Amino acid sequence: MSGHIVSPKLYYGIFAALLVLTAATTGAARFDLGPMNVVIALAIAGCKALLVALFFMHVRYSKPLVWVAAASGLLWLAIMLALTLTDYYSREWFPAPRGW
Amino acid sequence: MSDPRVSEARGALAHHFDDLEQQHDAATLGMWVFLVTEIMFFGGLFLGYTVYRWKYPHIFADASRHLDTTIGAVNTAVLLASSLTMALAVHAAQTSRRRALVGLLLATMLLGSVFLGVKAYEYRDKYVHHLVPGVDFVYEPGARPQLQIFFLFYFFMTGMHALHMVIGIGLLGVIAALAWRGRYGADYYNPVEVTGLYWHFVDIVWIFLFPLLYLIGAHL
Amino acid sequence: MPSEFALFPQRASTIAGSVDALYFFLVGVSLFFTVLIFAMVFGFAIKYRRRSEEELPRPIDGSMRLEVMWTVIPFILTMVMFAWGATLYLRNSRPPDGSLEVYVVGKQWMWKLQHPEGQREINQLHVPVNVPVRLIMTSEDVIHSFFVPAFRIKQDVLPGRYTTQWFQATRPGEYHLFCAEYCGNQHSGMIGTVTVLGAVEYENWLGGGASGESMASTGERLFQQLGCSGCHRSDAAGRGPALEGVFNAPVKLETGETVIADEPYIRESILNPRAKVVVGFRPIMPTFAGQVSEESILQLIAYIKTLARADRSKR
Amino acid sequence: MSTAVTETPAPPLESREHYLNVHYGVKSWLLTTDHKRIALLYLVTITLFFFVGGAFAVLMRLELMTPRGDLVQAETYNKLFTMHGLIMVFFFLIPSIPAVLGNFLVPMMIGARDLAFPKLNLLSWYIFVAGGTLALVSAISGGVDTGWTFYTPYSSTYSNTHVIVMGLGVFIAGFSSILTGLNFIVTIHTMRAPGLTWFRLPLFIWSTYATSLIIILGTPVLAITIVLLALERLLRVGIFDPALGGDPILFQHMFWFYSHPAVYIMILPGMGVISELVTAFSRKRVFGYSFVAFASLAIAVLGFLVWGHHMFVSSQSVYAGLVFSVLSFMVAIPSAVKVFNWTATLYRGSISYQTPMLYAFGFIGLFTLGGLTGLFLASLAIDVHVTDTYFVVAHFHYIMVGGMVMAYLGGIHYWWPKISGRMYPEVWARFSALVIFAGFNLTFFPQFILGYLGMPRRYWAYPEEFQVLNVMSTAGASILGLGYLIPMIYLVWSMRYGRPAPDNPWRATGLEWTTPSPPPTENFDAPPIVTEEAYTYSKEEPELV
Repeated sequence: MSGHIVSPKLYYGIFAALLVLTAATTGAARFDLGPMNVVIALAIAGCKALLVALFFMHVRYSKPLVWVAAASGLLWLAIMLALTLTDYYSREWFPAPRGW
Repeated sequence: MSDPRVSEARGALAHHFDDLEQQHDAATLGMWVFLVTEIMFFGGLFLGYTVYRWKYPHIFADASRHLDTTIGAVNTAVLLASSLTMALAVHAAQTSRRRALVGLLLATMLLGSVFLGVKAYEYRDKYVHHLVPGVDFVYEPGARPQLQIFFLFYFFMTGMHALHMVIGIGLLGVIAALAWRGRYGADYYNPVEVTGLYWHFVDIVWIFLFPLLYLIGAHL
Repeated sequence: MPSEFALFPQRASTIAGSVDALYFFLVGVSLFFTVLIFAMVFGFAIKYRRRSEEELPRPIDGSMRLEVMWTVIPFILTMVMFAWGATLYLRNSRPPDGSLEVYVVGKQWMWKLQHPEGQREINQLHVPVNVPVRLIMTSEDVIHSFFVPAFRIKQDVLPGRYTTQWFQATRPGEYHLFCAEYCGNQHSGMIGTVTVLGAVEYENWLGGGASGESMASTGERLFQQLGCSGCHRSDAAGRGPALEGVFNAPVKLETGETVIADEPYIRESILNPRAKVVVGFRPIMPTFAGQVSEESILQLIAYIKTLARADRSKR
Repeated sequence: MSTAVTETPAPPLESREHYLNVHYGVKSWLLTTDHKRIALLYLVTITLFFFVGGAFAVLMRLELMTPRGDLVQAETYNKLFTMHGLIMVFFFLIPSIPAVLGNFLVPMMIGARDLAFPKLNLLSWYIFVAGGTLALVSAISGGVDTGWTFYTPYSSTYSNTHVIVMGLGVFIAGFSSILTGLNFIVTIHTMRAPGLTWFRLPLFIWSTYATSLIIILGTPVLAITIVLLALERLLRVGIFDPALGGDPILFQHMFWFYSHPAVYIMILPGMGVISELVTAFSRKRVFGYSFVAFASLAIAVLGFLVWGHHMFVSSQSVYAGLVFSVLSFMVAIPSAVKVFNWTATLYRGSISYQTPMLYAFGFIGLFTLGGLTGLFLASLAIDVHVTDTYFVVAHFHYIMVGGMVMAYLGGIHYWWPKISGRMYPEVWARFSALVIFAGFNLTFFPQFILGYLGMPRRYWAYPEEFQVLNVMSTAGASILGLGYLIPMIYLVWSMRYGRPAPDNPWRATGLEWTTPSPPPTENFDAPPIVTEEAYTYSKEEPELV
């Protein structure tokens, strides 16, 4: 069968890393770093998600098609967020600059 | 590779596939495409959350302080543990260890139930403090109506996640029952692996929910 | 209002001409391509019709030259259309300064309009010709849309927000006013007429009409009645911030941000005072939601605008 | 796989076993996992919904003949256009070509025995029927009057009609669409016949694949939006409620994020069918195969970036308007490339005027007009004047009815011999195609003029000066309605009395034509090996243009 067999030791290692990252993000939230709080929280969450996806979900050992599927899901989420926020973000810029 | 007669006996190969590998690839790709739809499904909620957090940053930070961060962190650890047992279960299926497979599946279901139990406790706590929108949402004099929007998203996102957990636990139950009857082995473990993908995805959604809902106000 | 059959809408505002010019350009380009495609399809269909069942034409795989041509040319054409449309849109979205302001409140199935001088109209709008008119619009219930085809203007009217648009009528006459966003049973009944009057007729209409007190004076009366003056005192000794000179001026909030005290800010501070509390003041102002209608909020805003002017003249 | 197959005398239908007579009885239909039978189940269900939606349309056109509303009340008229929109969009246009022609042909065109997940395929039909039943229950018990777009706050707080039941119906039908899309993506990736590389696939497969991508990436967002709307109505809480600080524009963003790509879900399969028809009836390889194929993917991707052009006047910010306007112009380019390539395919071909080709000619003409009027709506200054008027109604009907329904009928006629083993009556078919083309233009072209004149859409009563054009449109609608009835009659008639069809009546290329008509349950006795490019009609050296 094509599924790659991953040694349990690696799973335990990944699990430990995930716990450390959870503790890290909880700890980091204690300090008021202004906008950086969101960036750090999402970065750590991103790392954790990557670890789960690559090793627990065997994306690392799967065919490239699986990579494309996962990446396109995230890309479309980004498209939705980005284009909707262009509306909300630019509402204060009106009225149009005088030059027009 | 195990000889085909064994897997034939298990009726593993569906009639319209040429070989087991094509069937495995189809099952894996099918689940991943389904997970893309789940990404976009939860994505709609994340979009609403992002827009309103961008519009009312301070109100969301105040509201988030009503949530207990340590319970959230413990719950996250419980869910990560269930991901670990799920991954080990897939490994047990790949190496045809039937008893280990069933045990690990039950462990995953148990951890999932613990997670849902903690969530139920948190929901009751919010109910006691009259913070459940639509039921009897009462905000203290100092708070602002937008507080209710935070709790709308809190309940919608964690509620939808919990619903997916319940479905996951049900799925795991079915797989565990079939595994007990020896249905899965090194040659045919697609359903276990596919259920694992689904479970890990639900875990990833929580990995993002925890910081976004619980940790905004922690530093205030 | 033309009751006889027409194939093209009237042009009665400054922007109508330029919008129609772009429209004819687009019609021209579309006509060209439609005729081109129809001619080629029917030409080939007749010239190369099947003579016999056994006929097998030589295959043609394609030609990079042609493909590039009919990708680049449409791209250039569309960018020209975009630029033209966007320039027009941006110029039309900016009301000239000093334009006559009219307050519009959309309510399920009627338009209520208020002139600063105090005239109130239902489904009617009288405006002078050749004077830019800026509409400040809000809705009391669902989303409506203020649409005057003859002026080529349309803008949705949302509950909880002010939306604005402007026009400058060029020809006296009566023109249709429609609600263009579906808003319930009588959506098709929520119509009216915009009457453009010459300068003299407009003055007579202003004088003659039921000109009660101006919006600003009504606003001042409400300011006293509702007890706003109790806290918002001009000598800044009250529990609320002084409102002189506050309109369109930056205001520092307790959360550290500074916002411009424009119409939406004043409306939100009346209906939901704790949303943006001014620095140095306690959030004790009660909400007036339910006690004030959209019209009275507009009147209060008109009054606060006069405070700004008076204050500037004093300094 | 030689193409110049001599006309083998078709063996008598009854004696040979094929997917229709392999077993009989209601159970054999309701529990089938054969993709061809599921396609027929969908065909019947979709035709039912098409005529239900069409009935609403006829009532609306009758009402609009007179300026004052005197056929139905205002509330009823509002329910008519809402139900017409909902039934047609979610229960006819979105499922029709993918679920009927796609289900039937995708496995056969790629040389597979069935789709990747046959049981899921049957489940998707049951989910579709469940959703459709809920929609009909909502219609019968009083209907919905919010417009098919469900704009808040009207749909969430002010409308007292059956919004939640209908929302649930659309929510469930969405999952049927997701399952079909998922099935196609996995099948096309993993179950292609040996030798059938991506660039040897028929273009119908390319466009069905692109459509499935849109279905997978867009439909879930509509699902969550409807859930939020239903919760807002049920619990009286307000995400989109301005009184709470919510924003109704957020609903529009989330709704249109799906609903604009949905219009590409509707038109892309039609384009795939037209690529097949134009190639088969000019008996020539399609012009610029890879460009047409990539145009489908480009439409699928760009289709997700443009939804803001529905909201230019909805108080969306000026700058977002600019961004969406330029992107909306770009999404028109791939469609233009496709139209030019179809036209170029006709050059030096051997073109026959059989019915499917008549529908293809109609499609190319009307889709071109529909696409060009889309440019009017993408340009900001014009859209301010014409949005929410009959100009928009005419634009999307040119694409949906002039484009998609023409392609659907063309596809049904083209593959009818393979589906039913019978030939349709050629004379009646050509006649009805011309009637539909004429009726369509008379119905919808006047609406462009009405639109620029400023007649708003969804109006129960309108000023007198619009009456002449509305009467013309109603006249056209009756001809169009009649035109649609004729194929319904003769296709059903042909199921029993039609001439038995040879295996390859059009002498076209494609694996589906190498199977007998109608094909056996397993489609192919031995899995086919593909050795040539798609659409190789003659062995001559290709001419360089």
